[in-house]
Amino acid sequence: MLLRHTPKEITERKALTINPAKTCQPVGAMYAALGVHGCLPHSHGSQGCCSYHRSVLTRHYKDPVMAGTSSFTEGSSVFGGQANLMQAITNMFTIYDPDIIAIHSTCLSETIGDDLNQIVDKATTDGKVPEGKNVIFCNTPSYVGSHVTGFANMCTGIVKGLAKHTGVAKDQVNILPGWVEPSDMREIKRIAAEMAAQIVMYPDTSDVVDSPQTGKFEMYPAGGATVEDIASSGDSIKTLALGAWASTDAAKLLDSKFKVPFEVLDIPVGLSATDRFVEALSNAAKVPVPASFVAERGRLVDVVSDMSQYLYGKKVALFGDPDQLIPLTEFLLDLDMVPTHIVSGTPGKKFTEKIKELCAEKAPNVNVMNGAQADIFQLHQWIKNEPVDLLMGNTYGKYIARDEGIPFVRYGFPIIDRIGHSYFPTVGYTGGIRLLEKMLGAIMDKMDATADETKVELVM
Amino acid sequence: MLLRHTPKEITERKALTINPAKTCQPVGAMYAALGVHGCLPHSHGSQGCCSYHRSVLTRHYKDPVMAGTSSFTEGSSVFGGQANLMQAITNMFTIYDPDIIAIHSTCLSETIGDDLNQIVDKATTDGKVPEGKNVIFCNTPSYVGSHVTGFANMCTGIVKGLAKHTGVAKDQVNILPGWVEPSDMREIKRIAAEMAAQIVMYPDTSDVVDSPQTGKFEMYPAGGATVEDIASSGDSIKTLALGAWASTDAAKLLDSKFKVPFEVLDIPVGLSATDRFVEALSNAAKVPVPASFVAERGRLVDVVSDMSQYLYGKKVALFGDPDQLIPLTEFLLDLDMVPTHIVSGTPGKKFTEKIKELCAEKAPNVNVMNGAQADIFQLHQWIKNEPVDLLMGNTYGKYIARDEGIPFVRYGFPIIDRIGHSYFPTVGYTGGIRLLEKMLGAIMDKMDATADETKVELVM
Amino acid sequence: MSEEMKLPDPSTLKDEILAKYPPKIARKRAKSMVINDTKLDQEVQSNVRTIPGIITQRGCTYAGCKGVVLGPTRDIINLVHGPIGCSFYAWLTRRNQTDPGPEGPDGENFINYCFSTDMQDENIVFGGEKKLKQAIQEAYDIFKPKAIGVFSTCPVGLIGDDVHAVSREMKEKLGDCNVFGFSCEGYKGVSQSAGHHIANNQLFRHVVGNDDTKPEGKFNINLLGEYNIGGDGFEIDRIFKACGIDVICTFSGNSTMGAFEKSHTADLNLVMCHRSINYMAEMMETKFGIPWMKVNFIGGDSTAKALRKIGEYFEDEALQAKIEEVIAEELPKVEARAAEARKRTEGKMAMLFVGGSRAHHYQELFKELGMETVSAGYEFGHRDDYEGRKVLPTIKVDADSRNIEELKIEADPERFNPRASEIKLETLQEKGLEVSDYKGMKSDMSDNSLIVDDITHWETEKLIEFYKPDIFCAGIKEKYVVQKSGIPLKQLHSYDYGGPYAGFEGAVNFYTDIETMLSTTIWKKLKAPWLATSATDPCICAEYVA
Amino acid sequence: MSEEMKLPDPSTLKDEILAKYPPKIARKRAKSMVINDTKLDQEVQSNVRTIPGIITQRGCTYAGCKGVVLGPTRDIINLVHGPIGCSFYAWLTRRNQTDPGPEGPDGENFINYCFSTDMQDENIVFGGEKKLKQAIQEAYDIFKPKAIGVFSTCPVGLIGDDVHAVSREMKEKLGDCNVFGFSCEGYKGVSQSAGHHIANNQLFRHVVGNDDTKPEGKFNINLLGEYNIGGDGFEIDRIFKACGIDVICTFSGNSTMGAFEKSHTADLNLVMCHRSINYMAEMMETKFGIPWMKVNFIGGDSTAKALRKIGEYFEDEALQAKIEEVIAEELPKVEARAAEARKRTEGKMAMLFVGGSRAHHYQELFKELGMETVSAGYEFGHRDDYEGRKVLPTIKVDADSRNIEELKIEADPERFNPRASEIKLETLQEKGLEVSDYKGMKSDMSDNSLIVDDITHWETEKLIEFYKPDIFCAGIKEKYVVQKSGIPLKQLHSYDYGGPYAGFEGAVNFYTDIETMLSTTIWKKLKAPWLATSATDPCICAEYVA
Repeated sequence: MLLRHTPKEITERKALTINPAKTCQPVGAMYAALGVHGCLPHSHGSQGCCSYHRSVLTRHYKDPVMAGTSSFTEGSSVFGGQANLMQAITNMFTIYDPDIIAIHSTCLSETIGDDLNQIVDKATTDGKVPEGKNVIFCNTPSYVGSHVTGFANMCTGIVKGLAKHTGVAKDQVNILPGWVEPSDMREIKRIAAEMAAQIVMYPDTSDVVDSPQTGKFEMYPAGGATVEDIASSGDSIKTLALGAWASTDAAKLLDSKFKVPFEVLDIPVGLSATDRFVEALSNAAKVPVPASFVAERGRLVDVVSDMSQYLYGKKVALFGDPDQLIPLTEFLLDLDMVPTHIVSGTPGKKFTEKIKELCAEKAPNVNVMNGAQADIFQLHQWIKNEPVDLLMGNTYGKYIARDEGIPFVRYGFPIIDRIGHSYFPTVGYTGGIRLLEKMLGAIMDKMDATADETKVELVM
Repeated sequence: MLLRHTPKEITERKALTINPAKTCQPVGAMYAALGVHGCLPHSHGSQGCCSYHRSVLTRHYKDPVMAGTSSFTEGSSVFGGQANLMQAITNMFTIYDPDIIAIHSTCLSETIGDDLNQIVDKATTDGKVPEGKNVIFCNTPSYVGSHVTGFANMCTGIVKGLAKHTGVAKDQVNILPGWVEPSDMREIKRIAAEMAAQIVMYPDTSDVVDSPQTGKFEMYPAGGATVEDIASSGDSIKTLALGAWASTDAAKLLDSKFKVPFEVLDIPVGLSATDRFVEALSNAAKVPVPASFVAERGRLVDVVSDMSQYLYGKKVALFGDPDQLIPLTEFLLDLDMVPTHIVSGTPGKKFTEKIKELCAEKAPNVNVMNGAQADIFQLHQWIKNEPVDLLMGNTYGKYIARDEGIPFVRYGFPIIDRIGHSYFPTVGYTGGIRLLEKMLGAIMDKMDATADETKVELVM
Repeated sequence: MSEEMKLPDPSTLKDEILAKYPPKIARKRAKSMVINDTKLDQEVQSNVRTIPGIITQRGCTYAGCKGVVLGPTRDIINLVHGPIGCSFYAWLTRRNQTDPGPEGPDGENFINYCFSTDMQDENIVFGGEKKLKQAIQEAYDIFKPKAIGVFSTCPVGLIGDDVHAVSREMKEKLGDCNVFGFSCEGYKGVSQSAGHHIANNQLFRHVVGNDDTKPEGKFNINLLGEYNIGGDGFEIDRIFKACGIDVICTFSGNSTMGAFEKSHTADLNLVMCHRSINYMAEMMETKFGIPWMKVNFIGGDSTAKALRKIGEYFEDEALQAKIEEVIAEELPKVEARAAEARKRTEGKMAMLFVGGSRAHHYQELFKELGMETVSAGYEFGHRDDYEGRKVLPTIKVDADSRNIEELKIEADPERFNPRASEIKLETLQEKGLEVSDYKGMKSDMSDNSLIVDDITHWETEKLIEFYKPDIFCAGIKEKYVVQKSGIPLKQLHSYDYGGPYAGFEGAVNFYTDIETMLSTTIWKKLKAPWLATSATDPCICAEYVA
Repeated sequence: MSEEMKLPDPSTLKDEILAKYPPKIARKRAKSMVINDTKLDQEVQSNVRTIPGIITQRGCTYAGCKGVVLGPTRDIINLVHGPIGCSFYAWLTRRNQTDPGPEGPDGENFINYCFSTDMQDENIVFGGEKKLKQAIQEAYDIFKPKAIGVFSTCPVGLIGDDVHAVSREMKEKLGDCNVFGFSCEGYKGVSQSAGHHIANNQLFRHVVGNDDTKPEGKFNINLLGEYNIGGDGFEIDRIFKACGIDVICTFSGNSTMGAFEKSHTADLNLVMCHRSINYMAEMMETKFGIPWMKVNFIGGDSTAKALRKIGEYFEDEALQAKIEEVIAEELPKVEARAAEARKRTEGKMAMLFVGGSRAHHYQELFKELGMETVSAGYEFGHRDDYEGRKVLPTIKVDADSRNIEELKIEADPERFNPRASEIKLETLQEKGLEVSDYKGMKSDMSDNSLIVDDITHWETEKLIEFYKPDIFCAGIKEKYVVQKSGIPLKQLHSYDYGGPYAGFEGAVNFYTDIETMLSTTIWKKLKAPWLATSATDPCICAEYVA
């Protein structure tokens, strides 16, 4: 057993996190910053943070992830990181010529109290920011929230630093997609285009972290929301904020600063959440839902109805981020599967409330936990006490899956031992079919592999 | 062992086929006919043929497959099936109101010598074909060729029955997609649309056998090439015939009948075949290749270069249809994998020649066989003698995969124990990524499951 | 629909259906659509030719012979003589489970294999006997099977290949392999049914009675017409074993050549699927004196009833006590599950169009779920399957049936041994046991229910429109057609890859599966929500062309 | 490039690189980029602060301490005191393989687990010691480990949590668990290197010497600076075993607390990664009298050489004969594989920018493949790693290094026991054995090769542009950056999930993997074919906006 020391008996923990279901803020901020065209993320802290964040994002995307660091030393930690950051800004603009530098803080710079606002102001005043270039920033103390919080904070930082208001309303809808894959962002754009809905979406990491291999490295790949687009978002008619954890704050800021009203929606994972997204976009952009969407939706519904027998009543354990887990749980319930154990390391009271509300009728005994000590160790113990038919989560889930012989679908962040997530969306109706294909495949692969010879089936 | 009686020792067989890698013509004709809008396929023979063909297509697509049968009795077999067919035509137009009836023959009607041409003529003369309706047909003797032949014959039947020539050239390219999935046909249309290439494609089973679940059964779903489009193909500037086995004859007929020149290409599976298709379409339609295709292609190339270490040198056994196996073999070679055993039940000398030519440099010892007795039993024996790292083929491959512990990717027809093939293309650059995802997933799943605990890896 | 509730009169439905047909077709179809009146002897036209072009569920004679009857036998090589398709399509598609059991994992099992002579045009032109012989030889050389069955497909009959002569020759040549043929060309008869008959004949002629070894058990039976789909036969075997009843041979679920050969040593034949196997029961009675009795192991109560019938037949108190013990042990669990499931199934409507027995048997299970069967019919049944064997004498033998060989069976001069006296059998019959009898489906159906034989697609659509049933039972070809109409379809050939549904555990499985299907959320979400909102809202509902 | 061929002079490249930098940066970077002249003693500026914003490969002190040195030990709970990220990122990402071996599948192995105090803002404000204590207690209660290591992360140092005091307290409280802390905050030092030093110190202080049990073997060694990435250590262990050499402890691949505790009983320390572990070698020499010797098991010849050195050290004929026997058995196979691979690798160019030893060691393997290393540098090396330990006295201790504790070690009054006389060691040194010495990378590199310490992304781009190397060796952050330029990159931290690369079998693996990378077809197909055709063709090449 790979996790041979995990006991079935559950004891309460108050201080020790084992096998976390989250990581820290800055990596989320770095990922969000990559969704702006020509942007070089910058980690204001020790080198290790930047190195770790670049590594995990690289492993997840198998693509270059460029970022600078303030390279704190013990000296900077005592005297503050202003000098380091000023030097970093100069060096990055000089050497790497980004359009934008997007700075996020770390637990180190937060603990010593570096004031990013003031430092960036000073850099601008001191002429360290070339004409037409931008430096944006956000605070991402690692000891608050999770990687999702960091993503949300950088989204807010983007709004704060780049969104503008001309007073002339633009007939477009802002979409804050939340922390989803580049494939998902591409799919959201396709959906909007198919609806002829004018949108501005940011962050947008498509064509950035799924960049083509052409034999030429591009420091700033073709993708990412442009400064112009982001600027115009202050003039939009509405903001659709996908994912309460990732996108609410930025949407609120667009509202408070520019009076762009907003609606917070689930990330469109699965049937019902996609239905709501499509309707919301139709309403917000004042465009009809095209007939083709009846067909797209109908294909998902078709697969669900055809495959229901393999899904009905199957128990599922999930871990990941709230914005994903909520619509995914709803999707599982639409499939008549039974969400059984759900864990998210990301805090936020609303999470367990929402999950319990969703599961009230069909899975009232769901185990759900989030925040501190809501970790995969806990999930594994729950599974030992009540086994499941399917496990969904990031790559770390495979240790549990192997030990317990559970079919496993990789979903979430990070996925560092398979490919596909960056190329094939799980949002939208087609994304729902992909999720179904994966879930069914995992369940049926186990059946095929373990069935008694007498019971091996040709057809399914 | 599920196939416990398959001996390692290979003895030559001249008469017995065991576990075939093909089926008979009519099912291909039925599938092709479904790719015409408003068309009701009709099987001129015993009820069993129609029932079997509908069943296997239904299992493969998990969607309605409607077709009529001439319901031969012993009497019809003695006196000929004309009366049955005449009655069937009347009944089908009366009861089911198709725009088109597409008749294919069977070994039964072929053996007794029913002349479809004459019967259809008579039906028309006798006024059994309502105004504005069409009856098309083709001969599909089950004892010649394979299901692929039947598909090709119905393609020719479509041209013969529906293509017209007005004398006014149309600035469009015909695409005969070959026997591919509805997802693939959809993808070919997307590629053409993205290139702004005007095309007419048939058959086109997208939106027919992947039809939406809306609570309302449609006897004739939204998809399928329309009679008008097919008619116009006689005025096109060029025909791109994808898949030599499936599409050459129809293309030739368009040439000989209407002087539409043609080019036979591989089905665009994998990098090189897609490159050729994109270039050929660009040339034929006189449109540039859009920049977006550099990115699409580059994403496939990127995955290949990133994942090469897991693929290089891996031995693969394949079975299926020539039109698929040829570009797939080329793709495997592009991936530095080693096509090791290749079997197709479909006859045609060019197949082994082409495979050997492709493999000459990198896999000179490839075992390849097609036609009679080229069956999965043979493939399995080869595998017992030279094991492989991956098996690709239709659902029947899973018996070998389980017995021998080989990672298995479902590819081809029929796939009756999994979903996905009708929704996610394997053609084009993105289809290449899907194939890679599947192959890597299968190989890595085995690694994850069977690695010594000491060697289980988090990252891959 | 509660039991008291009357079914609606489907006369208008029938009229509407027929109105669409050309007059001649309408006249013919009218006779196959019967509005049930249990007080009347109504004729249900069946086992007649399918009308060309009407879109039928039916398959062919080959399918009935090779696919249904011989398919489940594990230690015979079923070699299909014909073009590749016939063998290909019958390859593993019927879920006949088999368990080499005592023979262990290396026991003979050819079910996962597909054998064909893959006839090519030259074989059609010049004849295929030579190739067939060679194929038999190759099969023998590689696999050394005990038996090889040769199945004729359409062109074989036409070109005149004599599979029987070839089989005889090869049997002689090989010496230790029982080679025999089936003239089961697809065009014979009007449905799979002819194939069952042909299979019965050849099994009886070439196999049954080949081994006179006396059985060791006390209560020796054969189970006829049970094909072990989804493990049905395993469950019934489990129950028999619990009761102390020995099964000599099942025709043909999980069967072996050895069991067929000894089957004439049994004391009683139990017939499950009357349609497919009654020939065998009759022939065994005539030749060996084994009585047969119709039973049904589909449904908890039916299973109990069938067991009690066996007990009554053997008139053995210990056996009867044991049977009661088993029933007492098993039935309450079944009933409890039914009671639980009924919360969701009670009053729902079912339709069954399938097979030659299942459309009847499965009504039992629906009854146990409190569900009403509003319409049903067979795919390849005969009048006796609807109306009971009492109508057998009145059935006219048409050209299609006349072509199917009827074996002339006489009592075996040495081995005929009547297992029960005439009087005993009559007594049993009086007690209500269906000895040598089958009462058919019709009498078990409600008044006003609609019986439709060999239903067409058009009729299916109209029935769904009229009844809006909660569940529809048919096969794979119908599954997605019906489901696209928003009605869940239960496959009763393959069980949708579930099962077993026979016996006690099977009933529990079925209850649960039906309960599941009726509770599946997606059926409530078929419509895109934006289509459900007001059409006057300019933002939605409008058709938009990209 | 054949060995006789001169490398191009990269002066213009260096100038171009520096020209882009602000003057102050240019001056500083110039000192870290040295065009090698083997005849000269050139200073390679290293172990200095990374310039903010230059995009570095480097990580932090915590990574060096927890990730590198302590990570591979299976039976200690490594508890990271800090916000969640630090522990999360170091969770299973270094491929330290471990085999509970004799302890069987249930042997202690916490490597697959990740432990953290997951500090929250209130812990930052009010201090985290209480939470840390509680976490230690919880870890102990659940897992009952022999040892718990506590690692400080950046904020811990700043808020003043005393992990050492907490560890002492908890060690006392728990009684049977060795709890000790590491002040390895990420901001300390200038790279991972400081973390190695801190890890060495605390292991030496709290673990080494705790168990005086005498070893049973004859030739007892420790292997220092081998981390069992991809199973390197397993392969080296295999070779040692074949030679009859006993490994008391490896620092720290596949290690256990028990092995560390006994490591002072060895007779010789062999140092693989000089950078990360030389502190331990020196401290053990000073305190216990164990001499150390630099060895390299990367490369077939190097492995043979390393074994012979051990033989020479022990001066035992039987051992030397056994070693020769092993080499004779293994080396020819390695050489044969190299010869075969050279057909595709000969004359190709490599670059290595990685680690503190690997950039040096792996040049051996490339040499064996006939490949030239045109440029190389360390990520966190010191001058001695480039120039040899001879420069140690001349290295100025700057502020960053001064902050890293230097343990004051003295000979152990009871256990100090010089394993070899001064004279013997000198003799060995004269024979060319690197006893207590390391000559560094520079002297093994060709003239005109370019040495770059702590290479920046900009420099990487320019180097690739200038040299167009055939293979580039670095880490995961660099992998896809370099590959996007069309140059395959071999990860020398994780081996791209291959390996082992050490020892004889490792060399074979490496040859094959490099041969594979250089033969991979896709590198020839990077360009879309339509871009390769004439731009004047109107049908292709034109940019088209959809």
